[in-house]
Amino acid sequence: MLRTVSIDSLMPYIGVVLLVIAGSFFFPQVLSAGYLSQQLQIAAFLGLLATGATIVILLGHIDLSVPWVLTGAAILSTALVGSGNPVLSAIAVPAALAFGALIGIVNGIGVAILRIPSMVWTLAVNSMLLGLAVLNTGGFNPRGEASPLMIAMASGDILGLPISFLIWIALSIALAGFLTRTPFGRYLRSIGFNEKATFLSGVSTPSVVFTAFAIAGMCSALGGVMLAGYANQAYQSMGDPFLLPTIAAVVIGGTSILGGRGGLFGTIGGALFITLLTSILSVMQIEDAWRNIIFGTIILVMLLFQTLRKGAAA
Amino acid sequence: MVSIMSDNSTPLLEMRGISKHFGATKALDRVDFTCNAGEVHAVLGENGAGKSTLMKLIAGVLQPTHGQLRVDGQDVFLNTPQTALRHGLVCMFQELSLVPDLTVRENLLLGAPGAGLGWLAGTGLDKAQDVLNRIGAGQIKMGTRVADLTLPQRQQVEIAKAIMKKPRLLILDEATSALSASVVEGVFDLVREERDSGTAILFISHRFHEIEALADRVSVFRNGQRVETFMKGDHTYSEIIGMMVGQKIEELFPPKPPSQRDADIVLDVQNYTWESQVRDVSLSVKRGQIVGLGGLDGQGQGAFLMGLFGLLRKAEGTTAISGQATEINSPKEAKKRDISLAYIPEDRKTEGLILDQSIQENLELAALGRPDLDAGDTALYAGSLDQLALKHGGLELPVSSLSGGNQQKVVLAKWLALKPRCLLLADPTRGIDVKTKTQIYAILRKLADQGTAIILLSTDYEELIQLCDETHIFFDGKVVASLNGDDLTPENIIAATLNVASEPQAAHA
Amino acid sequence: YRPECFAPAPGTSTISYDAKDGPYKLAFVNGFAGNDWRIQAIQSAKAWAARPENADKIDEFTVVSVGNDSAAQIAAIDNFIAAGYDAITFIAVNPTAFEPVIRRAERAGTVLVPFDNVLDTDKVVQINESQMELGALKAQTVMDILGGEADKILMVNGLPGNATDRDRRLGMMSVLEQVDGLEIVEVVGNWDTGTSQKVVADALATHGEFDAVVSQHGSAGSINAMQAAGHPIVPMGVDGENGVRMLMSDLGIPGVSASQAPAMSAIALEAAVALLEGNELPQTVFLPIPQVNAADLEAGVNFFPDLPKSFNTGTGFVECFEPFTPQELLGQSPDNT
Amino acid sequence: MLDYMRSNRREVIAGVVLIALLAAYLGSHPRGASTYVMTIWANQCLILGLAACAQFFAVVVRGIDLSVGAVMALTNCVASYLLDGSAVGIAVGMLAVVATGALCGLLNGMIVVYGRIQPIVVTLATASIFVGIALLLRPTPGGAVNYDLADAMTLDLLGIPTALIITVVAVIGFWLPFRRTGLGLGLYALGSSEQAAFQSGIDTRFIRLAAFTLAGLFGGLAGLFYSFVTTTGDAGIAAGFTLNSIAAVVLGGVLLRGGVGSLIGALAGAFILKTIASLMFFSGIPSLAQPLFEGMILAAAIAIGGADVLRARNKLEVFS
Ligand SMILES: Nc1ncnc2c1ncn2[C@@H]1O[C@H](COP(=O)(O)OP(=O)(O)OP(=O)(O)O)[C@@H](O)[C@H]1O
Ligand SMILES: Nc1ncnc2c1ncn2[C@@H]1O[C@H](COP(=O)(O)OP(=O)(O)OP(=O)(O)O)[C@@H](O)[C@H]1O
Ligand SMILES: [Mg+2]
Ligand SMILES: [Mg+2]
Repeated sequence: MLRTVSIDSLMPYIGVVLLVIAGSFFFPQVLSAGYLSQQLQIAAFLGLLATGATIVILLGHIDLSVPWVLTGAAILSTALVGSGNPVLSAIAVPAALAFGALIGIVNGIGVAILRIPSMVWTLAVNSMLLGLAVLNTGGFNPRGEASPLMIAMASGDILGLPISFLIWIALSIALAGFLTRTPFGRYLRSIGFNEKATFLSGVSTPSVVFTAFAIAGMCSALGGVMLAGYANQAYQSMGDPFLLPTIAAVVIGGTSILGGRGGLFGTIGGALFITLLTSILSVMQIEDAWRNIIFGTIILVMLLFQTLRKGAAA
Repeated sequence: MVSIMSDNSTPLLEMRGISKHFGATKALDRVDFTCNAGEVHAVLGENGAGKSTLMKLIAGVLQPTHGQLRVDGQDVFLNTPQTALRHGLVCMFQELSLVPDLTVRENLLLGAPGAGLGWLAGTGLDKAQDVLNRIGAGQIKMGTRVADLTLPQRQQVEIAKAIMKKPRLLILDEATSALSASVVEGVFDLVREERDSGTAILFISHRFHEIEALADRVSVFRNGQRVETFMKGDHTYSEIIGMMVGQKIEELFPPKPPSQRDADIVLDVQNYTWESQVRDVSLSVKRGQIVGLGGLDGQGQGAFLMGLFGLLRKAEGTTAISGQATEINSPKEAKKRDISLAYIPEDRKTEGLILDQSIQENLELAALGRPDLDAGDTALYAGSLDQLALKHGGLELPVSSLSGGNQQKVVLAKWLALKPRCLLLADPTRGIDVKTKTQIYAILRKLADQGTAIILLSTDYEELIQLCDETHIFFDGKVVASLNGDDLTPENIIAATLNVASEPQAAHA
Repeated sequence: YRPECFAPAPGTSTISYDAKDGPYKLAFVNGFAGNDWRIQAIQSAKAWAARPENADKIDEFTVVSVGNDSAAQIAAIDNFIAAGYDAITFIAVNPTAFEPVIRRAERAGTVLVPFDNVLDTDKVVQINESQMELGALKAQTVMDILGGEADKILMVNGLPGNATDRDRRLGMMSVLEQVDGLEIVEVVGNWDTGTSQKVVADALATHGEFDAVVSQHGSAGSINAMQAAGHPIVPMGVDGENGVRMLMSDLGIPGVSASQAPAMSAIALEAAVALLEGNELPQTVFLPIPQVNAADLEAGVNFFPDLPKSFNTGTGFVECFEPFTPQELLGQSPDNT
Repeated sequence: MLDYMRSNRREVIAGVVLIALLAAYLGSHPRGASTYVMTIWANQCLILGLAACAQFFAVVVRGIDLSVGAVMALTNCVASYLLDGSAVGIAVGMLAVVATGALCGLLNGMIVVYGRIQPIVVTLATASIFVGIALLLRPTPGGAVNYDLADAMTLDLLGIPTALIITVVAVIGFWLPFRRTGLGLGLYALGSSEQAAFQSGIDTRFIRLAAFTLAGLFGGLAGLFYSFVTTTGDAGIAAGFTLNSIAAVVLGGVLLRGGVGSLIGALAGAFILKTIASLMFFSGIPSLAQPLFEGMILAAAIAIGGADVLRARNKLEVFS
């Protein structure tokens, strides 16, 4: 984890602090434990998606299939639980994760074998998943239901800390360890910088790509499961609001969109920042037009800070 | 830009107290340097001596940290290549300035004199064309994508492109590093002509016979400083090397041990064929043997080497490692313990290294995949690094901060960590200075003595003769001559590369 | 043709065309397909077409979804005009983009019937519920329950920039602005359950308790958020999703569940046929708003615990025809067009 | 000819795919290949086509523009104010609309060049800003565009769809000459190898600025034509177009790594994408199955482009 801590990755944390302070001027309650822990809980959903996205972006790719992997996983898990069959409800979460991994592999095949740019291939996969979901809902659609486990994962808390947040952080730490302590992590970054040289060093680059996309898929799926737990239901296109914030969270966290550079520590900050920003803009009842403008501007400012700092360093 | 014959009293280009720092590295340190019209001024120095940096300053690609440049006695500030061009300072860059996805024609037009952002008239193309013809590149079609050209062809285009700009000062930074002897001659004639018409030439090369052939004056650089400047012939070959490396180099090539016939065969390839580029090639390498692959560029030797490393699909023929017939379908398989081949690719910057990562990380990348090795263990590399005397400011620095010679050492060390049974090298000494070369030759020979089998592809026939126990010359995908012992002479090699099999020796190929 | 089905909007004109004899070629041009309401609208339309009394009036019935792109929707409508269809119903992606295509339809003698998201035009018959009224109804109900007195009310809006959202909001405002000293807190739920839950949670955390909540589509999120925050049960005006009504009856939330019914896709077809048969219809039809007061919630009647929560309970309008049974809708296998 | 086909393999493939799809569409259409049908088809194709052109200029310099849709939304809203009234007023209005687009592009370019931030990230942020401004202009859809003008632009001229004429003009009148200018060449050089371009004495900053400005300009044109088709302003149109424009350029054989491809390819890709969608109308595919089919055809079309890597005999070829 520490290896991935850079000044850039600290930027969003500073941003978070500033936001909280600024927000507390308008609403003192922003400083309340209730509000803050709530933000942690909600940030976890975005955070899980961003965690997966970070892995793929480190690889030098991008995954646009997040929204409907998320939705698909949610529909699948709630359907299994809704079936009322104890066995099926027990495997609901694992099944959803498997679904995510599977889609991840499909993404990986297009990218690593057919060499299709991830940006369009994952987009196509996304629209196929949408098609599947529509088709499924159109046919016999079982009564969906979130299992107590899913609800606990999304809304429960341990000593005041939201479980969703704990899951997210635990996963991030685990993955960060995985990225820094295993060859896989090294291969990931190396491919992000220079896939050819990595391949020539005797690395089976396709399998690295598969693994990365599979992990990302599972993260999206987990996000879907927990969102289903949160809303206690699954519904069409519940993932659509998450795509762009996910990417924003990753880059604000200092991960280079070109691949190779960055890490999960920054992404955590990025997800927290984006969540808090949206929340504060929302509770301040700022008109939608201005929310868009402010949101975009703040992101730009953060990024400009990053380059300014580099300029100063160089 | 018409080239005025400036009288020799005021030098065409004058540099005063020039320093260039990259963070900690002092690429150039208070250098004074002048260059007169109508002379070929050779610049010598080992890798990282600062030659290219100096040239990049003249070409306006880099700006000096301190110091002043003068053209015709006038102070100038070359903030961009355009400004340099306006003064007639043209550089033929070492890492070429050709755009891969554009055609040869488009590349020649790019930044050609008078070519602005508007409509491109295509002036000067014919000039470029006859330059190409003269340096034996007539067959290059104007319509081909540069990406589809071989490295030598690109260098030829780059030369044409430079000359097309009617330079007053022409810089050739390792312009000929990949060109075969015959082509080089054509280039030299051209350069001499330019010189005689009053152009100043700055010439960088690591090949002494080229300096010998072309230079009027010579400047030697070491560690970012100009050691000395003198007329060619004022100093002997070994004196110059002494200046370059700051110490004497006794023998460029290590002595060849008598080849032992009975050593067992490590790698044996039979009837290797791929597409139309490699045709029915059979050869084998014994323990402790260094086998050379020669020939003009693109005759199949490069592809053959790739094939051995499992980079070619649908290749025919059989490969046996120490008697074991084996299928090698990927680098991953090739580096497995029971096969343990290593391949040093031709282009270290894009294929051998990950420039943005640290030296350490690059060293580890190959060993990581080997369960029997602990890639993190620095002892794995220490040996070869000492032997190669890697010049670096810390293993955690990006490998890009090394000059090419040192980058090449990293590529070697990275693979030597796997203690490969058979080492495949694709022109490992291109653009590498003498000292580094000797270090590389020494370590290759040592490895051989320790039992490693080595296949060395080289464009430098000195290496094929002095270093290799046996040399196979490729022509049009086939091995047209296999030379060893006394047959291993320049004449035979040149004859074979041009496939004029007049010499009797070539018979038993 | 049942006139009572097509209640005229106040002050609207009437429209009729020369009768054509059937059977007719009908098309339904949907916009975005990826949400439950739209899917159910498609299913309702197909269920309607499948009913025998309608089936024999229909020669062909085609449904397409074109995504959130009015240009694509215009193209689709043009395509069916070109293909000689008699009538085309559609959910307009944009209320003002269809003037030219309406003119082309007139020339070709094709009947257009927009519904749900309708047009700012008086040239064609439009089928919808009064969005103003829908908003007003929710607000009025909660205010009545509160006896007309309230200090602070939470209003969860829909998709910004959408005309329907605008009208519903105005409807709510028309009531709430009458209440003096009332603080209205607005958040944007995007008609999305998850988003609604998030923004309501934030609003509760920062604004404390509310006397009532009025919410557009996605109300389940609002209720979840209030539960999570331990907010006391207060009167609510919510949408008609199955899951919402379940929560309402489980938690005993007072108020009203009123919804835009996907079944109106069938009414639009009904209207199209009526027009083709030469009947005169109001230019703007305001369907009665399917609404259930919390008190009258009854499992299996107006909500269905064994169906998906995202199922929309608005399965029909009694004035027009026997509402569809859920089986009739969900049983619709996707492979009969 | 064969040579041309070999060197422009990608465009050729795209062309063939397009023709096949179009044939299938016209074949399935009860009305067949009539002017009306062709006009409908061409109109919506051209909208995405112009968006794809915008995307192309960003991509060819190794960038990407996630604000294409947003620029369209903004310019569409601007147009809904300016494209009604006197002939002169309308003419000026059209210029203003396109200028707005170009300005957005210039802004993107400046942040990319002087802020040294990755284009994808910059445009992600500016897109949000542009949409915000569009929403300020049109909180809900509205406004009007002069119908006669709209008809003139979206119907046909002597039986030939105006949209197709515009397309041809864009290619022959703009692209083919432009490709032979220093600027045109510079775009490719920059995208293919920035260092080489720089060392060849090209002003890389200017070229990049120009590229993004052109991207914005074509985004503006797309927004303008969208206004002609829908005759109204709507801030909510952004979503669909950005990602589709990327898919379109890739379908058209433009490499996202920059330096390869052409405006013609981008247009072809866009037309392919829209034809796939139109294919659904009379395909007889069950309505709820259509999205899935659409997705699968898209995936297939993309895969065709990628298929030839499987034929690569040298494993290093596929890296780039
Ligand atoms: N852009 C740069 N950033 C950091 N260090 C650099 C840069 N360019 C050159 N150097 C360093 O400056 C020194 C001189 O490099 P230079 O390229 O001039 O050597 P050279 O004489 O050209 O070597 P070669 O003979 O291999 O071409 C080297 O140590 C190199 O690592
Ligand atoms: N931005 C940079 N940062 C760090 N090192 C750099 C940078 N730019 C160039 N270098 C390195 O400094 C050296 C500059 O010397 P040059 O570019 O001449 O390479 P070189 O030693 O000549 O390579 P070769 O031997 O392959 O020709 C190169 O090795 C280059 O990789
Ligand atoms: Mg150099
Ligand atoms: Mg060199």
